[in-house]
Amino acid sequence: MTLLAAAVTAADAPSCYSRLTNEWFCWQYVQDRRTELVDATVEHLQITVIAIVVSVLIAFPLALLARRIPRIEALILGLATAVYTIPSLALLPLLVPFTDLSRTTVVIGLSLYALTILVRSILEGLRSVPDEVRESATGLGYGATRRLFRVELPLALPVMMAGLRVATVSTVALTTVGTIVSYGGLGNLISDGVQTNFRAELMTASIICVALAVVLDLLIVGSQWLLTPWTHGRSART
Amino acid sequence: DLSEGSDSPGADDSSAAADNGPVSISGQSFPEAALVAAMYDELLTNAGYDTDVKLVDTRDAYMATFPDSIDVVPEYVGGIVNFLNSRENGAKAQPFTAGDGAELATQGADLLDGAKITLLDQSAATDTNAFFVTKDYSESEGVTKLSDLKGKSVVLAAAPDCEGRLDCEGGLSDKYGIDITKVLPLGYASDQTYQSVIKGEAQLGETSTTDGTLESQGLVVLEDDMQIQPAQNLVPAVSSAFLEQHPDVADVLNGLMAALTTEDLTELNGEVAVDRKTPEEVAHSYLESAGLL
Amino acid sequence: MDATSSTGAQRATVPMIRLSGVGKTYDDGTVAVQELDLEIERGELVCLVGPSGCGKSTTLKMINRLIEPTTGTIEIDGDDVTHQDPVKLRRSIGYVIQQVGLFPHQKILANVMTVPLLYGESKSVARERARELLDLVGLDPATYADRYPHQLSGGQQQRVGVARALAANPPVLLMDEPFGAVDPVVRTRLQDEFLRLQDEVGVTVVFVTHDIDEAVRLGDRVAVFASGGRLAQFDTPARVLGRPSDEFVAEFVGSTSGLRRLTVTPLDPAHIEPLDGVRTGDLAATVGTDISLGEALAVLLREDRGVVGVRDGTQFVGVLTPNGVHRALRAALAEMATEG
Amino acid sequence: MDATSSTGAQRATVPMIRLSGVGKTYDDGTVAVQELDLEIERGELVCLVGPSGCGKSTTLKMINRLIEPTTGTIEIDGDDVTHQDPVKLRRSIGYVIQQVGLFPHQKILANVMTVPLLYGESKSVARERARELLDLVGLDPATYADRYPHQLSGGQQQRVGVARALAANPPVLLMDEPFGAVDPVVRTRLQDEFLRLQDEVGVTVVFVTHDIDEAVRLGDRVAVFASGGRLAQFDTPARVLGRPSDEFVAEFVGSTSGLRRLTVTPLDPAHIEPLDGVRTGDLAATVGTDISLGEALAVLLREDRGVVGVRDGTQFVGVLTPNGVHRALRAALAEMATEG
Amino acid sequence: MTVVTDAWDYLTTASSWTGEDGMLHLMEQQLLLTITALLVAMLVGLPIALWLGHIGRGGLLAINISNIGRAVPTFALLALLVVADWPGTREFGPYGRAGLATIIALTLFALPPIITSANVAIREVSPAVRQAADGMGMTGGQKFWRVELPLAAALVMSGVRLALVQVWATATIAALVAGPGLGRVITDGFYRTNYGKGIAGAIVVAVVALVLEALAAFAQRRLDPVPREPSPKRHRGMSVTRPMVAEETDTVGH
Ligand SMILES: Nc1ncnc2c1ncn2[C@@H]1O[C@H](COP(=O)(O)OP(=O)(O)OP(=O)(O)O)[C@@H](O)[C@H]1O
Ligand SMILES: Nc1ncnc2c1ncn2[C@@H]1O[C@H](COP(=O)(O)OP(=O)(O)OP(=O)(O)O)[C@@H](O)[C@H]1O
Ligand SMILES: [Mg+2]
Ligand SMILES: [Mg+2]
Repeated sequence: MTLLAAAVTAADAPSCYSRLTNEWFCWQYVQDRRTELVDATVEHLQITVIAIVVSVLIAFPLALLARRIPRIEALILGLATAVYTIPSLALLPLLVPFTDLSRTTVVIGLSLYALTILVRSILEGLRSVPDEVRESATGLGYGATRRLFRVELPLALPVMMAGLRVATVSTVALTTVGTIVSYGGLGNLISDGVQTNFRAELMTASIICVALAVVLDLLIVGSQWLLTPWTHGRSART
Repeated sequence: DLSEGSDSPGADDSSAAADNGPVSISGQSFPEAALVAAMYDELLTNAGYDTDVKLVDTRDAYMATFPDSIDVVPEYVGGIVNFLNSRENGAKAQPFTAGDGAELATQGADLLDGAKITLLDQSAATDTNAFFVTKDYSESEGVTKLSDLKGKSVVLAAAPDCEGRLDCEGGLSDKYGIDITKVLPLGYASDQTYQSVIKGEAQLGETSTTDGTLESQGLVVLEDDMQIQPAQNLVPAVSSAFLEQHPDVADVLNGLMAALTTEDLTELNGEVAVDRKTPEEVAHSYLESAGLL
Repeated sequence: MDATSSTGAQRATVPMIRLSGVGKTYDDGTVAVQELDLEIERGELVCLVGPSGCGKSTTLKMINRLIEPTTGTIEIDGDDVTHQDPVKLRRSIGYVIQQVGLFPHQKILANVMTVPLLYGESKSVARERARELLDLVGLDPATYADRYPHQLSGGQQQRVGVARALAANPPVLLMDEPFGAVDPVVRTRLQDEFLRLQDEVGVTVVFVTHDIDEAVRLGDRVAVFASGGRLAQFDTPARVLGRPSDEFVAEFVGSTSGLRRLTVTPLDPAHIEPLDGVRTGDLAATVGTDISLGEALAVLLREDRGVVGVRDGTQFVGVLTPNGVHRALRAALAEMATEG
Repeated sequence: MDATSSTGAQRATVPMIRLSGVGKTYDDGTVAVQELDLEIERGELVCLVGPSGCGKSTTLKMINRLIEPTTGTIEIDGDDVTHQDPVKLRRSIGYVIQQVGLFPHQKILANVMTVPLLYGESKSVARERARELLDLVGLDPATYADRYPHQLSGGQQQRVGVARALAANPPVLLMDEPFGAVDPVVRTRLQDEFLRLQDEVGVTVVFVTHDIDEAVRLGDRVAVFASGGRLAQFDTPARVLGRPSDEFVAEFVGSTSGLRRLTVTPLDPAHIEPLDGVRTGDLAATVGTDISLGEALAVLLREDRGVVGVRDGTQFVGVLTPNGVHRALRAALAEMATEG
Repeated sequence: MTVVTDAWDYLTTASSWTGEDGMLHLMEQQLLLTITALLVAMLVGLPIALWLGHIGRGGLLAINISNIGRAVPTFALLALLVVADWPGTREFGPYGRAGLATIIALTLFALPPIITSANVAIREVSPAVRQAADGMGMTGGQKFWRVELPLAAALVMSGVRLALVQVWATATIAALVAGPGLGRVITDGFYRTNYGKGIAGAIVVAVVALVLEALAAFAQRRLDPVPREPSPKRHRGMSVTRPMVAEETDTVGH
């Protein structure tokens, strides 16, 4: 039935997304390809979220290591920057022989990219902990680990979360390059849109991409608000 | 209505057939490859396989794991053989240029064996490189075949890998004696390539012989009268190991290969490219009308 | 058991804190403390005073090993601190930091509960203790327990810092300018409260301040540091004021040290005149026998009657007149002269 | 010409700074200052004291319009400041900020030169002036001119702040706890220098401090603020100490205000005893006639002779003994009594 | 691992570097592209961000908007611009094919870090210093030029530095629309099964990025008007954010 209906409309007048009209914004497209769009969005979201989580899990020990051994801080930051500058066009194909055409490949690539931002912001967050607070914690008899988890990390949260926001938003955009190995979420649509001059597809996928970023950003801001109750309502004072 | 719509029309039937286990299909993501991959997908699903399709931008991407974790790829005979050739013998290796599909397959047999890849039956349908100019150019310059361009200076819009290749820039320069001043790497049969020629930035563009949109864009294909294109018959490339375990795959896909013609392909491409039907839709209606389901 | 009892036996003789030949040179060559010897008895309150940058904070932090001395040894209760686990050591030493250093992410009650919880106290015990301590430092738990540090004024924050340091009932308390950010009225009250508290708890206190008045008021003994971490004088407040050991101390305790001396000279019964002829109703103000000459003089000067009653408990013991003060002053002078 | 001369005529009668009914309520509803009336005469040094958060800084900043009052008017030299361009206004008012606020990216000399340069002085003139001022606040230009602020101690930074504010020779100077971070010795010296300076330059000063001692020592008059920005008393130091207007002021000036009063009571010739029989060689110490009773007493108490010489210029005029101090105290008491 | 030796061969062959399509020329093109995009982003972003920081309002909004803009994949944006009627693929001076489109896409990509750090930098100038400037009668302009900007310079520069490295690395996408730059080497390599060449291209891009990073770090240090001993508190990294917690806790109680 659907097929037939689609065929009929196609015969009557070209839909707003046919190559003949090729409009940028086309609701018909969204309706006809709803499943495809939903699937791509879900995949996009999954890849982004997993990549960020993995990256955070790696960034933490790295940042802590860099802090404990100042001499390797520059090394770790330098490496992270170097990784960032490897074009994804080169990085992903290089990973394929090891990890196949798989979600894992994309996740690894994206995690590496996010690492640069995350390691730096975790370090900066920890540095932003006021010295006197750190000193008083030590003076009260906090061991290093307990001090880290009870005092320093909570206080570093605002700065770390700012880094997480940047990393997340960038990763949403970067996930699209996963199309190189067929796991690009919305990137698959964007790439197809570019190749076949499919304006509605290109535009719609890009818009969803931005919307996804906004939603994730808001979620992070929201959870930061919940996690840092002590910062509420303190900005007015001078 | 989703399941009987675009997604996987054969899903309903698969429960009836035997459960043959998983098969992973990969291929390039340009429309024609996607279309053929969709046909494979539906046929194999219908035959009781649990399919998984991964479309990627470049051949390199899937060749990195084919035939290890990829089982079936919709290929072009010249494409796969020459790819294996340059991978095995280096980027500067002399490519195969035979114009006949069977001959090419024979020439590449060692490479295919070495790579543990088996080619099934070749289809009559073929999709080779073709070169086009605008109608205006063709008329004003009196050009209808490539040899008419001998000695002329042109800019070529083509795939990124065109430069130096015998079936592309290399052949055009050396065999046809065309003075190619510049190659714009804008893609194979891509919109950018068309636009570039239409706007006059390039005079000559690379496309595929099965692209049905040329005429409507005011473009004409020039005849390859000196035969620089190797045969590019559609052919299923299958992992030899997989084929050993699942010999029935050959029957399923060979049926399709026997049915497909270049005209079919051109028309179906048009449906995807112009009407923007999804490859799955187009594949399904073709398979039905061809009685393959 | 053995170890404990031998420590018990030592208790009487071993000072609570002993610094011997302690010195600290920072990496950049700054000599913060030089060859410092200091013995602090059990239950004593010692004030370290001196100009800014003279090494007071450095000395304090060496005691709880926030800074490692470059030379010398520091013993607490007879044990060399360098042989102790710093984290354990610090748990037995309360520490009030110069910049307050409350945990901004914890509410006031949680801040004070921190140390008992570190010790493994149960939450409910810790909470009870924290409430008590907030009360003790004059912050009503009902009002303040659930606030965050930034919702308190500077002075209130400092009091929370003191409460937090006391929460573990530590035998030793290190305080680095704990009342610095507080205005004089509140500071006086805090000092009073703190003296009472220290009396009650019997804790040994090392108290850093740059305010000589505060040092004189609080300290059982006062250590005056000169720039470069030299210990210029270590003596009772009266002697530091009355007999500065050198020019530097004399200048530091200031030109008005005579007046300060009044604040540490107790009211002597010898200077009180009998009550004869004076009716208690005539006395607008009375003072106790336990106040200092300075305070008595202050009351006297404020009163327009020229006479103030002196009471021991509820019993009037006499009156103080300007003449009495005069005699007291002379006596103080005479005492100094014999000391000299 | 006309305008100038009419201003000139007013000079004698118009106070330098007049606040009438000034109030400030912050956006969040905090009432920082209430209905404040204050008149400050030309060349006067007025100290604002009060507990933390009572609105002292707010008042100060309203004078140079860093904060706009919500009610009332402020006049400087008879002109309503709200009708003036704030930038111009501020150039005629020196301002020493509570948090020092030196420009961290400029060297000390450049910091002090900032204001003259803003006025369009030439670089060489500005540099000369800046060097003079650094000298004046006790920082040797040779040592400090080329340092950055972070290379100075807190107290030194504050002094640079004072120098910077004075650089433009402003007729009015607002100072917000300018000596807060300085240790007592240096503070006393700075206060002395500043008093001399102010005497010399004749600038009108509004000086915020939370230290009543400092206020009493420096101020021609002292304005005591209560919490919530209420002006509790505005009077001479002697009267603020001697006749606190209410309970709050009494508590704030403290229980030892009698002693403070000594510091503001001049040495009266009436209390000096004749030189008879005393040989000047016997006098270990001498004091001038211009010192306060308190200072004289301090010297007296420190000396073990029980007698101190008094000199007017180079001429000995007598000796001060504890008896004399006694008489002086009585006189002070008597004076208070008649005032009351 | 023949790719490694291939890459090494490619890098050590003189002809890879010289000529119209040699890496030197491509590098030059990409540098031109990067620097132009960066300059345009600075011209557009800095005034807005600094001004909003100066007046102390709207900064957060600007940061958030520009940040969300980052979610548009640069490649998609470039494709959109190239496909559109304007700027399309037209040649643009020395920038070559689709130069304008590429510059626009890269500029938009460079904006967020520049805007964020410039705005934060100005807002972070200590209120005490700001008040001192007001108090001595500086005009808004004088305060900005003499106090706020010099103090913010280092952090502003750190945003520019981050943008520089990111734009440089991203500029390789110009190859996808037949634009200039080293991206060409990479796509060439990977599209022609010449991994060695592709990797060589990637290595050159990464090395130049590190050199640029080092240069920018040097410039950043030079711009910091307050010379100080290296302390871990200072900002050295490619930071987008800046600790603001410490400052906030300091202000309590006034
Ligand atoms: N980490 C350090 N590196 C180098 N010098 C230091 C360091 N910490 C402190 N100093 C220097 O050591 C000296 C003593 O410092 P300390 O903090 O002990 O002084 P303080 O007496 O507590 O002064 P304040 O009254 O200002 O708190 C000072 O000259 C100071 O500049
Ligand atoms: N921007 C503001 N918004 C709201 N309330 C404010 C603001 N600035 C100051 N206050 C409040 O106004 C009151 C007066 O503040 P002000 O800074 O004038 O006090 P102060 O007398 O100078 O105190 P301190 O001795 O601590 O400097 C305080 O209660 C303070 O919390
Ligand atoms: Mg200290
Ligand atoms: Mg103030």
